[in-house]
Amino acid sequence: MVTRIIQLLLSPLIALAVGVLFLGLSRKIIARIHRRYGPPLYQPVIDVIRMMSQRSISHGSLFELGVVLALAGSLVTVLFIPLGGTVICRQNPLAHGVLCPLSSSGGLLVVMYLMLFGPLGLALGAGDSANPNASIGVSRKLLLALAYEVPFLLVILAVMSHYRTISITEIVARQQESGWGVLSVPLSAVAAFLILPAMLGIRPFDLVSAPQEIASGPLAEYGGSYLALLAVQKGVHLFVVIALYVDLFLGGGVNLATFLVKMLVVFVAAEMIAAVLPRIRIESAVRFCWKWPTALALLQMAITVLSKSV
Amino acid sequence: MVSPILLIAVPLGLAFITPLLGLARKGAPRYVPAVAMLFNLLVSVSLLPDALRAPIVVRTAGWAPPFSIHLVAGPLGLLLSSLIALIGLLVAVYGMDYIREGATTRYHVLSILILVGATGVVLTGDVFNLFVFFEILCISSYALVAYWGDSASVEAGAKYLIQGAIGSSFVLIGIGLLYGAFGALSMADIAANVSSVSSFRLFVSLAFLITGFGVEAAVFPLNAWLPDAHSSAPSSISAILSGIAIKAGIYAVARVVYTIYGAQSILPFVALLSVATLLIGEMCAFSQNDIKRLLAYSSIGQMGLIVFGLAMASATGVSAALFVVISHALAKALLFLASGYMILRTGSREVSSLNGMGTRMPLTSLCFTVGAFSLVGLPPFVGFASKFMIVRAALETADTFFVVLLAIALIGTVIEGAYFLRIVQGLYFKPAPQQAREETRKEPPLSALVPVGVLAALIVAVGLYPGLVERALGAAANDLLDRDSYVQNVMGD
Amino acid sequence: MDRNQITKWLKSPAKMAHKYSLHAVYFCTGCGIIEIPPVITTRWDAERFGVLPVATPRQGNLFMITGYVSLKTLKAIIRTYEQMPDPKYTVGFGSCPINGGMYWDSYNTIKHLDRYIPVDGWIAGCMPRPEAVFVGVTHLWTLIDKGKADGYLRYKRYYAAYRRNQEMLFGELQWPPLYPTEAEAEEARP
Amino acid sequence: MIASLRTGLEATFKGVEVTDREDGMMFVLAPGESIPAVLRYLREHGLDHLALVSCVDWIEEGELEVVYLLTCYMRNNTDYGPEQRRHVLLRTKLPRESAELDSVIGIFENAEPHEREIHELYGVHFEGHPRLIPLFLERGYEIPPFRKDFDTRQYVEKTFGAIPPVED
Amino acid sequence: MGAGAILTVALAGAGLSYPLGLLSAKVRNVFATAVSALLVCLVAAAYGRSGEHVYYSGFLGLDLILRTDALAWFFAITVSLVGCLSVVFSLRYVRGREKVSFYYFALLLVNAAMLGIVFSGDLLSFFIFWEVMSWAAYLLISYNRGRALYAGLKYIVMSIIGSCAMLVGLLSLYAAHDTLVISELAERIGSRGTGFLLGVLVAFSIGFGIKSAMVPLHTWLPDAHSEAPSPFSAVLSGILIKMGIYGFVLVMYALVGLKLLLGLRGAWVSFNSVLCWLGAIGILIPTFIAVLQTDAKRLLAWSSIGQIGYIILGMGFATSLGLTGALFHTFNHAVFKALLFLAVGAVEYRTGGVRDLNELGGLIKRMPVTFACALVGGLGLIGVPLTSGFVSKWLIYKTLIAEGHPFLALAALVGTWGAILYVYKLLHNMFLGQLPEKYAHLEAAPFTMRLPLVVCGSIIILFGILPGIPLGAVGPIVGSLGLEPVQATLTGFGPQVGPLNMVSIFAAAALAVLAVLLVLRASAAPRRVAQEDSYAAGSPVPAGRYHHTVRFYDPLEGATIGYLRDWADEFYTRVAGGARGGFDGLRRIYTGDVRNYVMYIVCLLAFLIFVQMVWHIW
Repeated sequence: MVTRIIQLLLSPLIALAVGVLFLGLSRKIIARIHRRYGPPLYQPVIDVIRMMSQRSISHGSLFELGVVLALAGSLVTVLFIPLGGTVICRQNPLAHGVLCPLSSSGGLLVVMYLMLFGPLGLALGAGDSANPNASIGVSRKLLLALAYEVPFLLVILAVMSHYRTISITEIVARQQESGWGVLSVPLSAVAAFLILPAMLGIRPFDLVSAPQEIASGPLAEYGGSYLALLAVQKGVHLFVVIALYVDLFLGGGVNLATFLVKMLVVFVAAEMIAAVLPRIRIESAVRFCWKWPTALALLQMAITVLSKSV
Repeated sequence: MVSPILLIAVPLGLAFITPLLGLARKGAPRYVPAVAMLFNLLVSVSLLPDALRAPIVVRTAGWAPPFSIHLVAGPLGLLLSSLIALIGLLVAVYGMDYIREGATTRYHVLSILILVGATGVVLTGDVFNLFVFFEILCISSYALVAYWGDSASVEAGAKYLIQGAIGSSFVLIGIGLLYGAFGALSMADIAANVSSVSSFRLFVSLAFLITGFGVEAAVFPLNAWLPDAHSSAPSSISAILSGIAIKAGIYAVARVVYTIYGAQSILPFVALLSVATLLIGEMCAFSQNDIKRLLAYSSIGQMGLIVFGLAMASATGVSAALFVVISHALAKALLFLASGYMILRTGSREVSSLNGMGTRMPLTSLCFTVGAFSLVGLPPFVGFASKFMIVRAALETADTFFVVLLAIALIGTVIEGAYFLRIVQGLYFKPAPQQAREETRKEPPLSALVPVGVLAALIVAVGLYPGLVERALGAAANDLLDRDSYVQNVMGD
Repeated sequence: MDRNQITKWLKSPAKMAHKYSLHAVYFCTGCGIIEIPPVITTRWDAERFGVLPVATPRQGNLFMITGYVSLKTLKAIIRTYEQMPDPKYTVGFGSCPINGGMYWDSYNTIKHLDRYIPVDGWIAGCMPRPEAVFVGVTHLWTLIDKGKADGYLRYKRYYAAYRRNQEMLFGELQWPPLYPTEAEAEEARP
Repeated sequence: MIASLRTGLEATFKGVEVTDREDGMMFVLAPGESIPAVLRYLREHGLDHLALVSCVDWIEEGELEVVYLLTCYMRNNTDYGPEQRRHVLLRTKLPRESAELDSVIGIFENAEPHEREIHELYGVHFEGHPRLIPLFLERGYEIPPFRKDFDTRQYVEKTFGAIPPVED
Repeated sequence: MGAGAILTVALAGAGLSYPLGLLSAKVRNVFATAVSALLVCLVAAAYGRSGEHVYYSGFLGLDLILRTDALAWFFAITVSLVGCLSVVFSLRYVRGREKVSFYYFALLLVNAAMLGIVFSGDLLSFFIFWEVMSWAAYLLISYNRGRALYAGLKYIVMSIIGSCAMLVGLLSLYAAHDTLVISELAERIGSRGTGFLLGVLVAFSIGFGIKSAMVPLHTWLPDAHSEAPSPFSAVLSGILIKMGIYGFVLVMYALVGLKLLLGLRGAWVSFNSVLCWLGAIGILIPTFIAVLQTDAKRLLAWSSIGQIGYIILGMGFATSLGLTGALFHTFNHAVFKALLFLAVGAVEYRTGGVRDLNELGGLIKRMPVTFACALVGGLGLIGVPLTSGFVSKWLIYKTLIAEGHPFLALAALVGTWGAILYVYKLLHNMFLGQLPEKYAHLEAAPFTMRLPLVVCGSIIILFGILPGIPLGAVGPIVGSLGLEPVQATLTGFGPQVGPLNMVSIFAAAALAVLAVLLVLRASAAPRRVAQEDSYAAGSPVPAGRYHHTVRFYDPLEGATIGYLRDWADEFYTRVAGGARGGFDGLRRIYTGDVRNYVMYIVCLLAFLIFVQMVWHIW
């Protein structure tokens, strides 16, 4: 029972640490691509400490609750994703070096639903901040979410109908036995990678918190400790999305270490592309998401359904 | 046991006395129609129970054979005559205060004559008598349509006269052909040996009779007179016309087709005609903005439904048609009477002038709504029961031709629902027009409220307990359909 | 640059964090804006010291005023300064904010910025070069270390004086005072 | 086009001095009241672009001179040759104490900010201008700042000098 | 306390409310609330009771029967609950308006008719109560005058079309099996072959489809809901639509039965799959249209059509999981939509009839309780975990994936995200952002308006965390319809149905929220700031509308370039216009010239004789 509690506490902490580290890494990668040194890897930690020490303002109880809801939602989502679950994970989830605490008590559906806590919490908080920049940012965020959800759901449904299950541990275990998801549902993996920047909110699709246009969108009125928590939430959300990607397509990690390496590879690839692309407008983002990724995902879905039914 | 002949004799007598009474006391003639109809109602209701067992045949020998009047008071005849008496009584009570200016005695005499004509048509067993009573009915209705004397009503009356005259002449030609073929005028006699002679000449007489009576029965091509006649006649008269006169026409056609000729095979054609009547009646009513013309067109529509019921040639179909006869008579009389006083109060026949009546004349508008809902066929009212029976009869024939026609007929009821409920909305939820005169505030007098209230109460009562009339309807349907028993009853004694 | 000395982090994390994560809100008035892009981009890269431009004053703690301050801009500067969360530092670029610079006799620019908002540090030069900016930043570090960069505390302590100076210049201001004046403080306290 | 303009102006408006400059610029001096009429006349004759409105403070003569520079748009004139490229400078002289002019927004809408600026900085009142509110300056000035008799140093000393430093 | 007693109380209550209203308003209000509350208790007391009894024999030759069983009870409790809440809400809402006793009479009559539908044991009494419900609702929809008249007329015309179709279906059943009692019909239903059965089902589906606003037949709903008085739109979209669903379940599962239903299979499309595809389309298009609406009630109306799509989708699959999900979602949607409409009604009441989302804003500062309940209702509508909506939607998704229909699952899931967009738009434009000057002194909603909101909100949360309670009521229904019920523990589902434990999710969420709150409390306490002190690039906040609500999701319009319109509605209006033109054309045959009329008579005679010569019809 004790190991279970340790596991319950361990995975959110890992998510926090790795998420914040990825944020620092992204700033380092962008700097290196600009041929400059860039901040140290632990710069986000410094930013968080500095912001926590500042005395922020508040526009109302919902303004504070929104941030709490967002971060809590992201942390809870981490519990349901197996991090480095092996074939052992199915029989004995408490084995050494393996981390899949609650992934057995709620499948992919629950994860997808919990992933909407983040944007919804931030939306409610930003809405209460009574600043039009925030409202414009939130309307862009929800529209972008609607845009990338169509291909993302198609991808997930293709994976689910391919492996005939809705629990992620099952999918991970199946992949470790018979080859990674990238090979069995290749088009879905490509489609998912195309919309990864949109889900992470990085460069080509970072129109939600665009500093130049709408004064960093929903974060316009957030400062001090709230901004710190939101930065952490962005890190954890980053971690969740990439962990999900790795679990669905790269066969999850044999143990925690390999899992984190795979996540690093995926993240660096996504970040490299992000560093060189300009920011696109919301209309073209919606149209893009509903064009290429959806086409690929539909094709893959058709192939899976036909191959399954025949 | 009082004989059915009184149903005709007493009102006729009273009709002739009324002018004398008019000379004796100025106000007397107003009450005569009510008394006559009350008498008729009591007599026919008292005769109805034993008529259900066997039709009462009365042979008045007084006249020479070809013109001997013999009445056949079967269940169908008495049922219709009691309906006529009931509607006539209520309209007579309504007419007491409604008809103020103009030659009131002439109005009362003619109204009695219409009712007598209708009762006679319904009860007679002899073809020529049928024609005689039919003429009484038509001529008095021509006169009453032109009662107000303004240009529109006179023109409508004249047009009605011309078409009615042509219809009556066709009937006369038909009867002549029949008499030529069989040498007898009693329906039973002709019915007995019609099967022996089935030549083309006989069909021509049938065609003439159907077209002649059809003019009065408002079937599709022949009903062009109805909208003008009903809208320009005084409301009480249009209530009688819609409620009774058309029904008498339809009874005549039914009697000709079913009993005299037994021509069941032309019924599908009649069904087509009836659905055409229904659709055209409803469609023309949809975009009317004169309330009485709208009610007239809706009468045409309902006639289509009745004839459709009759055309099914099955017991349930005919009883359903008779049920629609009753429900339409009650509802349409109610609507005409209620709108009569509304028009009188606001001075214009525009449908928009009815807006906001819900607050100014609450009781009348409530009854109007009950009537409108019953016509559309919404449940707690009698209209629903009759529509239910029609649909059941059509589906029980299990003949795709009738099911398709039923679907088209239901479209008609939808259109009817649209325009009636638009008026009901106007009554309660639209603001009254600005120039509504102040004195429209008060309700119509008691003499109008009582008949309208009684009609509404009847609609709800029969709607909730259709069992009351169901037995009578069944017997009436058999009386119409069962030719041999009719002939055997009349010829037997 | 004592960023990697763990003992200092453990002793005073807030001070160290403020030193090495200066998120700058800068007001590009007059000639100042030309100097900012080279400071934050590849050639001189301020990000390696943790200096990052941010969109809204709510998120920043360093306030750079680059160039002469006209009366209209002063209103915006006061408004932005008051919207920044509390430990915040202000740096005046160039000679104009110090004493009016070459616009010393202009009727439309203010002469001494620090009479309206507290200023922690000045970088002299009629638009200082990026190296001078970095010298300024490192000097700000030492000020933070020694606790002398207390502009926001001075603003709080002498708020009445600052507010009076602002109202002397503009008459009635369109936003309520940031800290309650003594009068409100008395009747709020008992 | 410009030559015919000269004769046309002198014919229609009395009290109008037209001088031609060798570099092609035409000076027209007109009294304050006739400015809108002259501008409308010039506009009808091809000069449809009011480039700028400015003001000169002749303190010795005690007059304020308001100047309107007119040119023509290239796209409106089909034959845009050297003849059209010449400019017309319409000048009026107003007494310094009570400088008063009619607003020309009816003829050229883009004159609106120019007139506000001249009103704010030179104190020339434009009759019929919908919004004569300050454009650049934050504070009120007794003597409009661009007038020569406005002593900036003395003003700076009076306003900014009076602001005490905070610490003492 | 059988169904008969409940119905007599309901109908007597409706009947008496009008005369009492003429006596005194106070007495009527108390009477109406008492009747509705009594109904709720009576229905609750009738739990688990089942039986039939004839309450009127010999109506047109048929016996009218009342039946109580699990399905009837489940819908009855929904009807009485939402009916009672809307009556309590309208105590303050309609005070001071004219024709108030008529309003209570019609509202109680609609509720009574719906109880009648639910408890009716034979199709004739089902049809009678169905029609009474339709015209009573028609009277109530047109209550608001003005545009409401058009909405009411459109509603009643479509309802009459629907009921004609149902009448034909019902009576062809009677013609085939000469009984209308549901239990007897269920046995004899199979005897007439699948073609007849399919025809009857299609006829019934038209009637139920119109009433439950299934996609192609939904066009009356947006007008009716936005024009009806708010408490009635809560009843309208809360439970009146559910009568269509009740009809579907009754006919498809109780009457036709599972075996025959699945037998209705064409080459590769079956009645059920058509229904599911209609449901799926019914989720996508209305939800996207709802996202673009600017009138609060019209937005909610479109969202109702979308959510009905979920229920039909769940019901289309004849599996126990799907049916349980559909029935549970019916109850949930009734509660969410009632709550949201009542919240909009409360705001409309306070702001004097303003429903346009572009003008409202910042009301959270003045009406916090209304906002909190609307938030809970909105989250429930989306199906966020810890609300009852999540459990029912989870069941529907599970069936979709288990049955191997990925495309339908896609429609359902994208529908959820569409729900997030329009729920957020509703909450943001009405409650968040800058409070306009004219609403600065708005008081909170009165108590009788807040009570229903709080009751609905607490139901959503309670059934969200402990879904066992409602699933306990749904279980016997699924059992009685011939499917083995879903084993649901108090807090979720066992491993074989699919691991879902609501309490573990609740605990994890609570823990996380607690942790984050602790971290927040550790840092410096924030400085509460007025709404004017907001970042506006250095300038003070402009006095006017410093608030972004107009064209909230404008880029979506850009991306879909105007395809998002109500095509069905345009098609119907064009047909109606053409028909009206045709009617005018038809009136020309009455030329007014008597000579033509005479010519018509003679023509008929000639035609008769001609027909006889050619076809010898006699």
